[in-house]
Amino acid sequence: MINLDSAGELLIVHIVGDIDHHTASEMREKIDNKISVKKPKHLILDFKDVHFMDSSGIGLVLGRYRLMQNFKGTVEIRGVNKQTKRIFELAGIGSVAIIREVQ
Amino acid sequence: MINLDSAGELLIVHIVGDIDHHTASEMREKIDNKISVKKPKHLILDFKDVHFMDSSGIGLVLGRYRLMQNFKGTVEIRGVNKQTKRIFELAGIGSVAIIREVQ
Amino acid sequence: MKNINEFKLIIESKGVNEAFSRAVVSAFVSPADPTIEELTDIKTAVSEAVTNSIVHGYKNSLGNVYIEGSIDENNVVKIKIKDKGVGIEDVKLAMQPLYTSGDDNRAGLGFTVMQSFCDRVKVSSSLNKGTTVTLTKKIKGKAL
Amino acid sequence: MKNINEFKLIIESKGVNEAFSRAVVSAFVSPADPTIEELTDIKTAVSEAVTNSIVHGYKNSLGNVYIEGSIDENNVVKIKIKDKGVGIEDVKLAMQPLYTSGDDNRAGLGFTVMQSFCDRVKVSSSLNKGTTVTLTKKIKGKAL
Ligand SMILES: Nc1ncnc2c1ncn2[C@@H]1O[C@H](COP(=O)(O)OP(=O)(O)O)[C@@H](O)[C@H]1O
Ligand SMILES: Nc1ncnc2c1ncn2[C@@H]1O[C@H](COP(=O)(O)OP(=O)(O)O)[C@@H](O)[C@H]1O
Repeated sequence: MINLDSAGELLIVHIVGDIDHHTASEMREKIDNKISVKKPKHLILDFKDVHFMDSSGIGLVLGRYRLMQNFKGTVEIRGVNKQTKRIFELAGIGSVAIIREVQ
Repeated sequence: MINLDSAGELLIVHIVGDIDHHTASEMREKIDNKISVKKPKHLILDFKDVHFMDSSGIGLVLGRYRLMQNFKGTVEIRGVNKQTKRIFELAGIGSVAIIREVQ
Repeated sequence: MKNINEFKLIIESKGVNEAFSRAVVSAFVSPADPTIEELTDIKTAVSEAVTNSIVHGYKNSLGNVYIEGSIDENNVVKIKIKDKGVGIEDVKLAMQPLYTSGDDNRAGLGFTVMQSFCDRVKVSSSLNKGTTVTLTKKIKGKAL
Repeated sequence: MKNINEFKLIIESKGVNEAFSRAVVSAFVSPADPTIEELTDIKTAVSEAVTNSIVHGYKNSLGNVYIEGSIDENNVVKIKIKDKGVGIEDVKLAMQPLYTSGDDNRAGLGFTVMQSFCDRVKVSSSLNKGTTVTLTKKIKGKAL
């Protein structure tokens, strides 16, 4: 599930549930629709309610990063827990997005 | 899992976890050991932390009832939820034990 | 009706697999968005049938239990539990409430529970060949 | 080492079964009392392999995915994920980090995830016959 929240140049995407190949495709579509309409300068992907994620989550972030690149936007990943962090680190996502862990 | 608590003529058995044929046999043994030693007048079986139970739970209660009968003790079932209640009702357990639902 | 999903599972007749089979069936049915009560009904019925295969069918010796599940476009869930154990001589008698061939830890209410928690329970068995129980239940699911 | 439990599961190559297979494996391993991290590692690796069978092996057409699991006396968990799909021409290449034959939603890191989350990953594949991935991981479990 995806909750979208946008204010000015900022789009906050709150992802809820497991991310795998199956669920990611629907999430992708919803996020990209919103990005195309809003053309935000900053995209925040909030992972605090993602309790499981496989490498499909990497594809999800990288794809959104590429889209945001088109109009020089930035991507931030928030609420990353121990497990999702390990996957992101494996992929070196830190070089394309700011990663913030859960407090 | 079984937690036992006894005071004078009262034995309180707090059952934790799913009750099926597999788990019931271990529970049975622990309860019966305590009953044989303590010979309580009143046995309370607390089901508030039982989230799943099949008909093995009926056998668990009836067997303890029979044991308590040997020395004219009574049995009370406590903390019964919607699902466990349905199983107990199916078996007419109300005629051998007092049933108290969760508040 | 066309099945929207199905699975086949083979497990061993070990007590720990009573909980395992409940968890499998529960995970299989979950995408249909059952109510907690519907899910518990199915888990309970499956637990009874799998336990019977282990306890009565194989009399606690080692054998395989075969579980097949399907869910169709109308949210009708079918779970088949099969063993190659001793079989049941008189199915009608076996299904009577309180009838048990087991020790006094068995209440003789397994079939009664299956019947009251499912829409349909089909039992076919042949002596020394084994027993197949088919449970059918329609999921109405959560109101939106 | 002697297995203390095992299962065989057949599922269809449908997206919803990625979550289903994770849940099955998770329920199977749970009695060994794994840490949350160990359990997540296994679920993640299984999710990668099952997804690969669905997405690459069967290219989103319908086929069966065969999952076999075992756990032995030393708490070594083995999960085998098999498909009868297109197979992999060059396994060594396929296992390279970032290599993918998929679209840009695939990161090419499935095998890398499996390898970093399991003790051992064995891949055998033959073209137009299918692919078998065997994941092995020892559970240390919770300290008492
Ligand atoms: N799979 C099976 N194989 C052999 N006998 C069975 C099987 N399932 C049920 N039975 C017979 O039917 C009887 C009634 O079963 P059930 O109503 O579940 O009660 P219980 O399991 O408590 O005995 C059993 O005691 C047994 O004799
Ligand atoms: N079961 C399979 N059947 C056919 N090809 C596969 C299978 N599993 C993996 N592959 C091949 O190996 C490549 C790398 O897989 P992987 O590391 O999981 O990354 P990804 O799934 O993101 O492409 C895939 O792109 C595909 O070409």
